[in-house]
Amino acid sequence: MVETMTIKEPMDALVDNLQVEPPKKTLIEARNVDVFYGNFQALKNINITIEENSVTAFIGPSGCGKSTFLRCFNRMNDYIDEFSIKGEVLIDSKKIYWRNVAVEELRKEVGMVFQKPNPFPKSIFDNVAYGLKIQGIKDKTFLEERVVKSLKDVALWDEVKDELKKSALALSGGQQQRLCIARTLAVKPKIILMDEPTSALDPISTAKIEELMFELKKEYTIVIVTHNMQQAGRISDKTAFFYMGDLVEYGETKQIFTNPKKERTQNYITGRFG
Amino acid sequence: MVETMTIKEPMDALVDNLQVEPPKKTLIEARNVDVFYGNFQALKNINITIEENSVTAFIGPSGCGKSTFLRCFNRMNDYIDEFSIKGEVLIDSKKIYWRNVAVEELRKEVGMVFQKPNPFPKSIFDNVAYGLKIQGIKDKTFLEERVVKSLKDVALWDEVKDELKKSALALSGGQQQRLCIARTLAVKPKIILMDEPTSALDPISTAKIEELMFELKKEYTIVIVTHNMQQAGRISDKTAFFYMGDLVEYGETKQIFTNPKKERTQNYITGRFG
Amino acid sequence: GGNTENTSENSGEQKILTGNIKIDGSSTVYPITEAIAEEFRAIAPEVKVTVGVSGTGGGFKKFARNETAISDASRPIKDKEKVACEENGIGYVQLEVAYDGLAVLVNPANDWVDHLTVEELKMIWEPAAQGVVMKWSQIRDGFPDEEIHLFGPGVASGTYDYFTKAICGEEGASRGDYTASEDDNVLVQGISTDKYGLGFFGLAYFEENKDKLKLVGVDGGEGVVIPTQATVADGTYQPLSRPIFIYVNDKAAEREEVIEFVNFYLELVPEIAQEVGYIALPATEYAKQVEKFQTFISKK
Amino acid sequence: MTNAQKNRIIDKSFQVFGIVCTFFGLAILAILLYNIVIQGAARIDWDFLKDLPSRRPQKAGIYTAVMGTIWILVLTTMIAFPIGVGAGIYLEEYAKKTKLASLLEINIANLAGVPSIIYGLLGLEIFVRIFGLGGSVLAGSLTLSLLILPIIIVATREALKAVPSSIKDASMALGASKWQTIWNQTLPASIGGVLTGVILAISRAIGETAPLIVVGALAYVPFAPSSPMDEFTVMPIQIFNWVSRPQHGFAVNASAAIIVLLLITFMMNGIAVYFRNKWQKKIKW
Amino acid sequence: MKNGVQNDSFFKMKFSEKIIVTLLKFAASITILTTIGIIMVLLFETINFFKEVSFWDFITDKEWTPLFAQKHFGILPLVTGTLLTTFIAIAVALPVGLTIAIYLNMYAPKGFRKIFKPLLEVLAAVPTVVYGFFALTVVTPFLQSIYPDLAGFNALSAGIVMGIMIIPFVSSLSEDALYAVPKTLKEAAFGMGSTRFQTSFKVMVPAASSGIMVSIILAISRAIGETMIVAIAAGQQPRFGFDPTVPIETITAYIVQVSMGDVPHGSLEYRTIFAAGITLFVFTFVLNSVSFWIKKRYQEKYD
Ligand SMILES: Nc1ncnc2c1ncn2[C@@H]1O[C@H](COP(=O)(O)OP(=O)(O)OP(=O)(O)O)[C@@H](O)[C@H]1O
Ligand SMILES: Nc1ncnc2c1ncn2[C@@H]1O[C@H](COP(=O)(O)OP(=O)(O)OP(=O)(O)O)[C@@H](O)[C@H]1O
Ligand SMILES: [Mg+2]
Ligand SMILES: [Mg+2]
Repeated sequence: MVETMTIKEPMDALVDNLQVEPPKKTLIEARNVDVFYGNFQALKNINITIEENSVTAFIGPSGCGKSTFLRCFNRMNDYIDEFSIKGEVLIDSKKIYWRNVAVEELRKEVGMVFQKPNPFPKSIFDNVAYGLKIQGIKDKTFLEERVVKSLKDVALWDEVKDELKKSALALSGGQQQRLCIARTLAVKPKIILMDEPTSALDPISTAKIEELMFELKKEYTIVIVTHNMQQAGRISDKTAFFYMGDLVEYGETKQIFTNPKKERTQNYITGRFG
Repeated sequence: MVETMTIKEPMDALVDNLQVEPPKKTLIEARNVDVFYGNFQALKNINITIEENSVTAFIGPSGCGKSTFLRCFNRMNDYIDEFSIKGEVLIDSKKIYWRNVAVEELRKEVGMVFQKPNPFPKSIFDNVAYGLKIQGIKDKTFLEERVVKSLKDVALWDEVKDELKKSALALSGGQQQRLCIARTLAVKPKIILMDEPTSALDPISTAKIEELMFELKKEYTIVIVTHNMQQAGRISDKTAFFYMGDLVEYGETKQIFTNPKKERTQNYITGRFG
Repeated sequence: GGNTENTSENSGEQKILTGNIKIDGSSTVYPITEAIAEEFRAIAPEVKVTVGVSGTGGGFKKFARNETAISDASRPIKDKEKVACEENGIGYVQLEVAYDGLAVLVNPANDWVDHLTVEELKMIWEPAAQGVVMKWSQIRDGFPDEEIHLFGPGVASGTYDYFTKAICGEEGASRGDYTASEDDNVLVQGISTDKYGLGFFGLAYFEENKDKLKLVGVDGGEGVVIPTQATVADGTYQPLSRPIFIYVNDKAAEREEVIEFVNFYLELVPEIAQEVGYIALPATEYAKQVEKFQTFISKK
Repeated sequence: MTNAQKNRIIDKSFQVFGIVCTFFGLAILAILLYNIVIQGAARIDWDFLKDLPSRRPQKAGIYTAVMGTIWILVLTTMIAFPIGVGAGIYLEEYAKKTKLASLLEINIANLAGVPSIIYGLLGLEIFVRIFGLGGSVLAGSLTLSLLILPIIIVATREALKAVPSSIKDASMALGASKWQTIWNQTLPASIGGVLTGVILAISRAIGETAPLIVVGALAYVPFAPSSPMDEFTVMPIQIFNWVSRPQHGFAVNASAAIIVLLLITFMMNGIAVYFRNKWQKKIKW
Repeated sequence: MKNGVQNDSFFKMKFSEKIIVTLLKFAASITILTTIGIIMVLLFETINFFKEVSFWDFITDKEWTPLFAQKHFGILPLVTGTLLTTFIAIAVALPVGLTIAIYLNMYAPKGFRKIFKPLLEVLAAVPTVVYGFFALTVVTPFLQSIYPDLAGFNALSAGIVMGIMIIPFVSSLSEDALYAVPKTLKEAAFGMGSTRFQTSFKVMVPAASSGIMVSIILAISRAIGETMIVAIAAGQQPRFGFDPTVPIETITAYIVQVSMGDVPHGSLEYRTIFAAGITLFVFTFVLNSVSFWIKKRYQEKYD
């Protein structure tokens, strides 16, 4: 790994000098990824590169493997029995499925927001501070700052500011999901994976989250699974369309939505509902 | 209750004779409904009437009480600690919060689909047949027919027809939710309550479900909670907008979306995404 | 008596005895040893005497491993146990401390039995009786034609061994189809609720349950004898009274507090034995035991 | 309609049956306690609690037995709780789901069925003889710990299993290590079930007689243990001993001692129940 | 600077994590050591036992009289005695315990559960000596009033009382398992118009099956290992057969009787308890293996 780095850095510097706007760096890369659950092949030979500071949307019908693929980026599939992966996934040019990779470190870099809201049975404050606390950070003012900031980012602050000690489980579904996003933001990861993060949110919160993504994009790289075509269209730079375990098409969102190359993509997009 | 019925029926007959297209019968009625969770008032003096064979949408920001209200129609709140209700809810002119009401009977009449998919840890077939089996129906061919029909209605049949014996828990989130809808349809209730039923579905399945609702409307009455304005606009006849426990506005969907009377409704609708 | 009293007084004044005395063994002997230990507390409060109830077998096992100073035993030491002691270089002395009378009992509603001969008892209890002698009428003419229900201590107990030896002539030779219990109170319960019951166990349990049970006299060939404190003590109640013992480890017997304790034991036991339901040996017997112990320690 | 009525009737009948069963259990408990209390309650006084054993029922007390029981219970809990929960965590969260793991699982259930006296024989060989602890409180506690470990392990595993994976996922995704996830999420969420196991385990340990006698607990000890290496007696031994004595006064003493023993159990269980309620209230999925 | 700190704590964490896992592993391995210990303790004497007694006799002879002058070493009577009392106990504890668990979880008011669950757990805490005398002095006379031919010592009342004692194992652990079933499942069932009864048996119990099975296995194990109740109330007559109305003896009762009795240690008579103990061990092992297998089959079907 050290070798790749030493080779790479001078080249980046070179590029910086030559071009005014450097091409974005590749942050995530999948090479010939096959995923199996036991005998069932959930993903078939997927190749993809995702650039830094972009929003990439995964779309496709239910059961096509979007979540499965997303979870390969932070190795959340590790805990599923019968799961097995072939091929390579690289984050920041590091092979994350190498034996020596510290998964915990990886996951601090690659945050995740889930489909179903899953707050901890703790107070609101403790939920957001959790990621920091487990890193050993104890500085109260620092924690508080981060918690407040994260809650504001997800437009939850006004609703909960007086009851940070309240159990997160007493929040409504929508509030819970926003809390979960705040929790992920608090540790400032490089990449944020989102598995249908707004499917349980009301339009106003959804709008805020979407706005937030535009902000986050400046610093973070976002990969989002969504069933909402409009959402994909609005927020993503690139879109990947999956179907039955295949990556059917991957490209600029505009192109995918206006001029898809494959017929299957076309069919899916046009059969769309918001 | 018997009295009301005997008075009512001749009147209905009268109306039938006088008018070519009779005004739709009121099926659900809420009178001055207040709901509390402990000291917190989740619903404030709600009055509403919902007609037979219509689709009614509840919209409003997260935490405004939509789910709470919906659950008053089949008394699903009964199992929540600290829940208390004032006022009256009538279904088919019967006060459902009366002491003598058989909740189970009520719930066979008033089916429900939940926000989070919640299939039983049983086979796909047994999930759909569940409602019929508990009614004591044992006729195999009848059960099979119903199961197949219901699965087809929710566009799940093609995906699962070869593995009806498989555990429902092995399905993906989207598939699970469609299964839950199928399960509810199988018992042919009068009213179907849906709490964001499509929030976990992909567009194609969502479209199918929405189509299905048009079909179902002919026979059933549907009340749906949704965060998706377009969905509300497309499928519902009437829309109710809730805000912080108040029913702010209730009326024809067209009117609510094009010409809301209240400013709050206006603000919510125009801030729409989705 | 006066002599020993003096000794204990002297030692109390001159120097305070300290140390530990570990005792373990039979639960039958336990009440006596417990009582002695309790009294010993008054004269030697700094000596920690502890008493366990591992059973005679378990007690000897520990005794042979030099884990205890004194072992309570409801039967004499057996060959296997002697060998174990020898292997570990443990010498010991056996001291008889009291008699345990075995009483034969029936239900108070039983109006046909007042005594049984040893032959009759043997007829009832011998191995050959199993499945054969099932009715009272088989034992003696005139007894009712009803099933007989037998009760007795568990086969692993010293009491059972003694009874079978005394009645059937061989340890462990008895029928198996009787109701056994380690706890004599359970047997009391059994016989007192069963009109056709018959059983045997320690005399003390009869003394405490006189209203619930009827004592049966035993004819050992020299006439019917009812077991009482007197008939057991003077040896006329035969063959159903057995001695119980303590064994003293020779290394422990070098320790002053142990010597003191054993002397105290032998001095006090006549009184204590009766108090807890056993029967004291004749005074001459005790004198013999004291002497035996004295020679044992002076040999060292 | 008839079917629905039938269902309602079944439902109601089962409710009645449920009440009957619950009260059946409670009634038996009441009868047990009634008999004991009637016989023994009057015997309990300060002297009974602070007196040493004696051959005279009226003078006999349970001081050393109570102290021995408390020592044993506290030590046993201190040993078995962390080991049992730790083993449960390891087996549920870390161990690979292999054939060996299933064998281990069977083995643990199996250990729960090994009669306590065999644990006594094991403790005698290992702790008393090989470790050279003698008939001490520590040897007794270690033996009882082995005896109740299976109960705690099994209960812990079941409790851990019940924690939704979404919670674990969330924690892992935030970069928490496996242990951090267990310590901060899984374990707190499952503590209710763990404590049920502990309650049942302690209840089991507190009444044991035979294994302790084999290990070397004594019947007559005129002093309370002051260190884990001291000799000891426990209340069940005292009770068992009294129950088998001929004098009626001892039966009364036994009842009184049983009352005290139950009170100690209540106190220990009460602490566990308190924590169980406290934790379970907070968690609703 | 900040990076350095984080790296530091990272290494510290990794290291402590390793220690923790090692400790946990050690804790788990104690169960293996215990098993090995038990087998060693039992096996040593058992081998000596089988030097003197034929194994064939041991498993086929229908009489068990090692302490009598006429010695027979057939373990079968003790096995049937153990099976019989255990079966009776489970026949009592399973329906009652499971009903209580369901009642407390699905029917009873909230406060009720909180009070009565711990109260029932007291049943498991009553010293078994007390149960023994309860069986002997209360239950047996009561049963005799219904069925006069019942012997004063019998497997029936010992089994019933043992069943009562293990009720909390079933009721508490099963209730915990039911409590852990996600609320959404319960709601789904209610939403379909199920009665509480239907919800309980068609949804909750299957969903909690793993926990319930475990509670039953623990209860059975407890019943098999129970000593005092059977020793006091079931009589001590090894008897081949399954008649619950007559005195029997279980393996445990036999072991405790001999090991606390006056039999010399190291003798053949004494060694019988090790042979009996290992029989029980094998016996429970088979039983547990079977139930584990059933449980696994059942689980695989659904998740
Ligand atoms: N743990 C698992 N074990 C076995 N099969 C699984 C598992 N998880 C998912 N699958 C299967 O893998 C396929 C892909 O699942 P995945 O959850 O990735 O789909 P998805 O595209 O995210 O669907 P949805 O939009 O419904 O969330 C599905 O057919 C599913 O049944
Ligand atoms: N079980 C409960 N106990 C206490 N408060 C509750 C409970 N359930 C809901 N609430 C509160 O009642 C209010 C209304 O909740 P409800 O779930 O009805 O909102 P909603 O409109 O359905 O929101 P969402 O769109 O997020 O599902 C919220 O403030 C919520 O915090
Ligand atoms: Mg998915
Ligand atoms: Mg809601």
